[in-house]
Amino acid sequence: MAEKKWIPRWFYQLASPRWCYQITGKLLPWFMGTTLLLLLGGTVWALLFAPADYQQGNSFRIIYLHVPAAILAQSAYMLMAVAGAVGLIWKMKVADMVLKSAAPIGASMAVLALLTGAIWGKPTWGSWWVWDARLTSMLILFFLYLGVMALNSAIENESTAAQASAVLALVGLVNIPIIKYSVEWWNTLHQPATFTLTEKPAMPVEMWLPLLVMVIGFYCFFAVSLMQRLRNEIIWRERRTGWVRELLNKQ
Amino acid sequence: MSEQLLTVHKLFCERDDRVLFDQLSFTLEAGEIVQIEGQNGSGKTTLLRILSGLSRHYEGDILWRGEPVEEVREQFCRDLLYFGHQAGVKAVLTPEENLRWYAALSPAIDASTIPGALEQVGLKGYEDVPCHSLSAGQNRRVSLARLYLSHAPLWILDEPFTAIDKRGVAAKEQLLLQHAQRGGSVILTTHHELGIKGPVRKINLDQLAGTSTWR
Amino acid sequence: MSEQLLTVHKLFCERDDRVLFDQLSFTLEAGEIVQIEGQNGSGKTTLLRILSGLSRHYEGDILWRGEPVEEVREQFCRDLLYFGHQAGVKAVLTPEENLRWYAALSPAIDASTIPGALEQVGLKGYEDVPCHSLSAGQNRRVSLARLYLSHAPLWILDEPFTAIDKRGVAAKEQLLLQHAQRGGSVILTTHHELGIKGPVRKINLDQLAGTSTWR
Amino acid sequence: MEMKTNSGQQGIGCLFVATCRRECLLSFRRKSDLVNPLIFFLMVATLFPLGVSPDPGFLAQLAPGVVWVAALLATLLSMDALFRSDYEDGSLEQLLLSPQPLFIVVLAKVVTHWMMTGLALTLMAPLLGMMLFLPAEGVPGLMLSLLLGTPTLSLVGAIGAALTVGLKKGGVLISLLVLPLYIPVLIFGSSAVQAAVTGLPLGGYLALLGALLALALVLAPLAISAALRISISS
Amino acid sequence: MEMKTNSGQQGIGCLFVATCRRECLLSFRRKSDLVNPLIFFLMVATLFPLGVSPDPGFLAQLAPGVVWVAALLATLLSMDALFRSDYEDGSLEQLLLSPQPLFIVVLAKVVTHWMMTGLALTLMAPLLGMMLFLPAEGVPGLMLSLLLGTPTLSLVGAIGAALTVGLKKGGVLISLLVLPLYIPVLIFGSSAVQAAVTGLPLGGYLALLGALLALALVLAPLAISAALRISISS
Amino acid sequence: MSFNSVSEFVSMGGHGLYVWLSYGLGAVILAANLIIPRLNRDRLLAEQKRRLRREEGIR
Ligand code: HEM
Ligand SMILES: Nc1ncnc2c1ncn2[C@@H]1O[C@H](COP(=O)(O)OP(=O)(O)OP(=O)(O)O)[C@@H](O)[C@H]1O
Ligand SMILES: Nc1ncnc2c1ncn2[C@@H]1O[C@H](COP(=O)(O)OP(=O)(O)OP(=O)(O)O)[C@@H](O)[C@H]1O
Ligand SMILES: [Mg+2]
Ligand SMILES: [Mg+2]
Repeated sequence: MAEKKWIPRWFYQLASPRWCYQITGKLLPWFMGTTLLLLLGGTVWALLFAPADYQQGNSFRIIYLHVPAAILAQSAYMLMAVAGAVGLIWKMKVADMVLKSAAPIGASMAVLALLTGAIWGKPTWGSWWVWDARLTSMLILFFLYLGVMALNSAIENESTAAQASAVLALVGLVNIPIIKYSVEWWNTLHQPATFTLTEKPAMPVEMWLPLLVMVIGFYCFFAVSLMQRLRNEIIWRERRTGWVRELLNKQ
Repeated sequence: MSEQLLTVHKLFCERDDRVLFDQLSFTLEAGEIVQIEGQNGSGKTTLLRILSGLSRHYEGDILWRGEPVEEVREQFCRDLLYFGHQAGVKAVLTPEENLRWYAALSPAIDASTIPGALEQVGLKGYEDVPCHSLSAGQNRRVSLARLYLSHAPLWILDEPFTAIDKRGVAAKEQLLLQHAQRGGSVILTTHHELGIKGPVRKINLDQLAGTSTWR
Repeated sequence: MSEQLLTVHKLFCERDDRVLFDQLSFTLEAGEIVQIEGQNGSGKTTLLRILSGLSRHYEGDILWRGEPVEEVREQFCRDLLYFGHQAGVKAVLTPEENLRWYAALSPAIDASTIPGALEQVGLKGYEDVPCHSLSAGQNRRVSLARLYLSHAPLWILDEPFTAIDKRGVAAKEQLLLQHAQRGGSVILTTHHELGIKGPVRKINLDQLAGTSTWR
Repeated sequence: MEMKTNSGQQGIGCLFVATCRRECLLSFRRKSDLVNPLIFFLMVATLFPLGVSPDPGFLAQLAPGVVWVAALLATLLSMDALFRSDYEDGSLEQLLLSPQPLFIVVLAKVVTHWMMTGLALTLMAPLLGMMLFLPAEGVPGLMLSLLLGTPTLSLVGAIGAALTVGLKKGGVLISLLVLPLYIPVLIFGSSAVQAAVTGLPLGGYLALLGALLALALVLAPLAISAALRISISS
Repeated sequence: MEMKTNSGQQGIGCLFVATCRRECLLSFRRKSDLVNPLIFFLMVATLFPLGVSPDPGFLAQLAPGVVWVAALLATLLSMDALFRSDYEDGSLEQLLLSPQPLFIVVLAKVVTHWMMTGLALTLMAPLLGMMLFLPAEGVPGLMLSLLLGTPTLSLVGAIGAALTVGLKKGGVLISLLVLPLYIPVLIFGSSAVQAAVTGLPLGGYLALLGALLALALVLAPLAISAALRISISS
Repeated sequence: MSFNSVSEFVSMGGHGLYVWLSYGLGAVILAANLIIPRLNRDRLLAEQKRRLRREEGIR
């Protein structure tokens, strides 16, 4: 194998499940702490201190769950697809495991976004569900997650399962912008984005600051959950190697 | 002529929790016939699928004419004839149509030799019968006709004699011997006692397993 | 004891335009082993499917213990063990689950003997592995375990030794012999040379064909 | 030869239970099989608003028909697999050669199939109704009509599956055979829901669906058994 | 060993044609395969008036969506068989071991599949439109959109088929994998028909469908080939 | 602090049901995502230890 000089060292280290297991073991407590801090603080802020919306009243507080969940659901898919590509191209085992671990978290975030959105829709739009662009594309994203998970669980052999779901995740990734735009042209009713790179948020600071806290908290939560699942996956897939045996014996 | 065709170096494979073979190394030279032996479940099919490139679940190196098989995949496929547990015969097509498509897949095969090959395997008169109304053995024979068509030097055959009657087996053994004498080489598995009058090297997988739970 | 179990009288069958057998008559007595011989495509499978009642495309009479088999179908099924080209093994179930369902189908089988039967066919340790991760021969063995479970007097076996290794074949031949000695009888086809130390009657279908185009 | 004969009534009950157990196992072994008809159902319900119009008022009018057509297609789609794998791996031959009555096994297979598709669809129908803006009054009618109608779909579909199992590719042919027989169920079922939505009495439709079910329950197992014997003896 | 090498460009063209010929033969050999997607298409169109409402005005509004949904489901239904029989009888292994480029064979298979389903559906669409009272102005739009959209459906569906071919029962899983990917085609397709009916310009939608097709045509064969290799190596 | 009393906080200006339902669901889903991997880990480790012991026993 020709050594590719331009790829940094940590990339190769990442490829080693053992290194990955150890480093995540060190990072996990820190992330856990940050997550709890941010989420608890953010929730208190959101529920108690953030001002009510002048139109929607207190139902507006749902945004502090809804938007982070929606954002995370999309990011998790992206991560999953990238991991899939890395796994396919460099045959990196850890990437396969990341893909498998990220899917259920992303799917649960999609569910949370859908549920909170539906609950929010009842007081605001008067019905639990409307066929709006954002909602529809979130629903489809959820289906994509389900597809990846179903394929992953339907294939017995682990590395085959990982490769197959990587292909599916990549195909889905190509399709996500297409879905997004098609659905948006088809029908739009939903709020436009709050955070954009080019414009200042339209919300007052007291409103979007807690939102920012929650979003970061959700990302940290994602990291924690992902690392936990990843570590399980590593132990399972490497269960026959010496270092896992040692690890098991030590405990 | 003893050109080294296939070199297998420290091959390792495990399925579920069982090591099927470990440190398996051998070379296949032109003109050789190698029989892979082993009990049911000892990993013969797995080995042949790995050698042919269908399965990637292994560790170790496989070289084709001295080069890693991954890198010369196309040339390797050109030089290979693989015959698996499943015969690859379409039930609604006739024997002739089946072989015709097979000829299109392998550019080296001349389609005009198909009727001759069918006659060789005893299917003359059945050229136009859809394969689902052929017997089990006749279906296998359709696929075995590929042996008569092929110019590939390496034949990998997984239990080619299944369901074939005694006369058919003798003819096929004769063919393998001819192929070896022309400088081709064969890797095969079979539970038959081979009646080939010539040197057949045997590789026994039962002894190669690592921590097998098979008794 | 020479009770007449199965009586076949002037059986005639044709597929497409070929007569497979004509005027085929024989009787099977308790304790007998009959091997149906013939080239590929001579009609062995067809005959066995007719005898077992799966196929109705025949003319002639088949009697079971002296009565037309159509009329005593249920009793006949109770007395029959049929093993076809397809093993009847569900790929997603484990060997044990497969056999358990088979036991439910045949009221005479005692489900508690299943682990023993699996051990007999060399599948101990594989009870919990889904059959799709077993090798070809192991899959056949799952189905062959039925031979160890069954109390049926008549066994109809179509190439039971396909994909089974030599040790397995020897064990199965032993089992057939035992079955015959206990008063059961066996009709089987195989392209193996049978190594049974006992009287095996052979019926050759090649000579029975009418206007065959098979050469 | 010794021969235990613990058959009779008890043996038959055992066989029914054993077959149900096996079919459930087959489905549970690959979890995806279990949820898939549901997801298909959900997706058809998603496609409609996307393809036709997202307007709630319009969709509400469509809803009874769409839910029923989706249930019908979901059943139809899953029908082909009912006997095919048994045919291909030789289990069906063993089944036909069993001394036990064939229709028991067949009935057990159909019942399990129904529990995995029809019953599950019935339980999911309220969610679908919501997605399609079906008025809340329609939901009990929808569920009742599905509960009475889907078993008939499974039973009738199984006849088609049994008839086509010997063919090399029955996947689409089965829909050709079965859809005409499904039409009465579709009509009564969707009418029942429409009646429920508009507040009319729906007892008549439900009675009709029940009668169809009773008829299918009596006749279908026999027809299926006969069809299987014919298919296998080709 | 002697070795003829008449490969290269000409060999590839030969292979494409030979594969198309074989696939056509496979379909024609059992004539039912050929007409089945069409009949399915027809039946979905029949079920709708029965299940929903026979009112012409209402149906006309439904028509674009229903035709498109029917086309989508008909394609989906026939998709699973694309590689399955090749997998089961071992032809797929031979295919993967051929020295010829895999994507040629794959493309040939998909093209033939499309001709048997998508193209046939397109040609039948006017009849369907008539049955659902689609205004005559909508018909050219319907046919054009189907002509541009159905190949994409076949190509994308083939990815799903390739991914699930190694599974014991992929029949329903494939719909789960593929339907989300079908949605843009459905939206653009039915919007194009709706635009045609209302007299709006539909060039934009058709351009989008064309762009999707181009994208699928470039990427899908690669994805399919990769998926096949993965599925077979399990 | 945008609420003056606990009851006001609970009722959320009439939208209490929606808000609390959302936050309840959110808590459940987040907690599940953190706890399930934990439980899986315990199960996995126990299982693998048992396997190791079994294999050692065989040897
Ligand atoms: C099931 C129903 C709903 C779903 C699936 C859903 C989905 C989404 C998605 C995907 C985002 C984008 C997050 C991002 O990437 O920035 C979002 C943001 C948002 N949603 Fe919803 N939504 C739903 C219902 C609602 C309702 C009923 C409201 C309130 C009227 C609402 C208000 C918002 C707001 C204000 C944002 C923030 C926009 C932003 O910052 O990007 N959503 N929603
Ligand atoms: N379904 C069918 N339709 C028409 N003809 C058939 C069918 N099945 C088999 N045949 C014909 O019947 C003949 C006998 O087939 P059969 O399967 O009985 O042979 P066999 O003796 O079992 O051969 P083998 O040793 O290969 O298993 C064959 O020549 C075949 O062409
Ligand atoms: N798909 C699979 N997944 C997991 N394990 C498998 C799979 N296929 C085979 N195995 C295991 O690998 C072992 C070897 O199987 P293989 O098919 O190579 O045996 P074989 O030597 O060809 O046997 P046979 O003589 O029966 O054909 C078997 O014990 C089986 O349990
Ligand atoms: Mg083998
Ligand atoms: Mg035979």
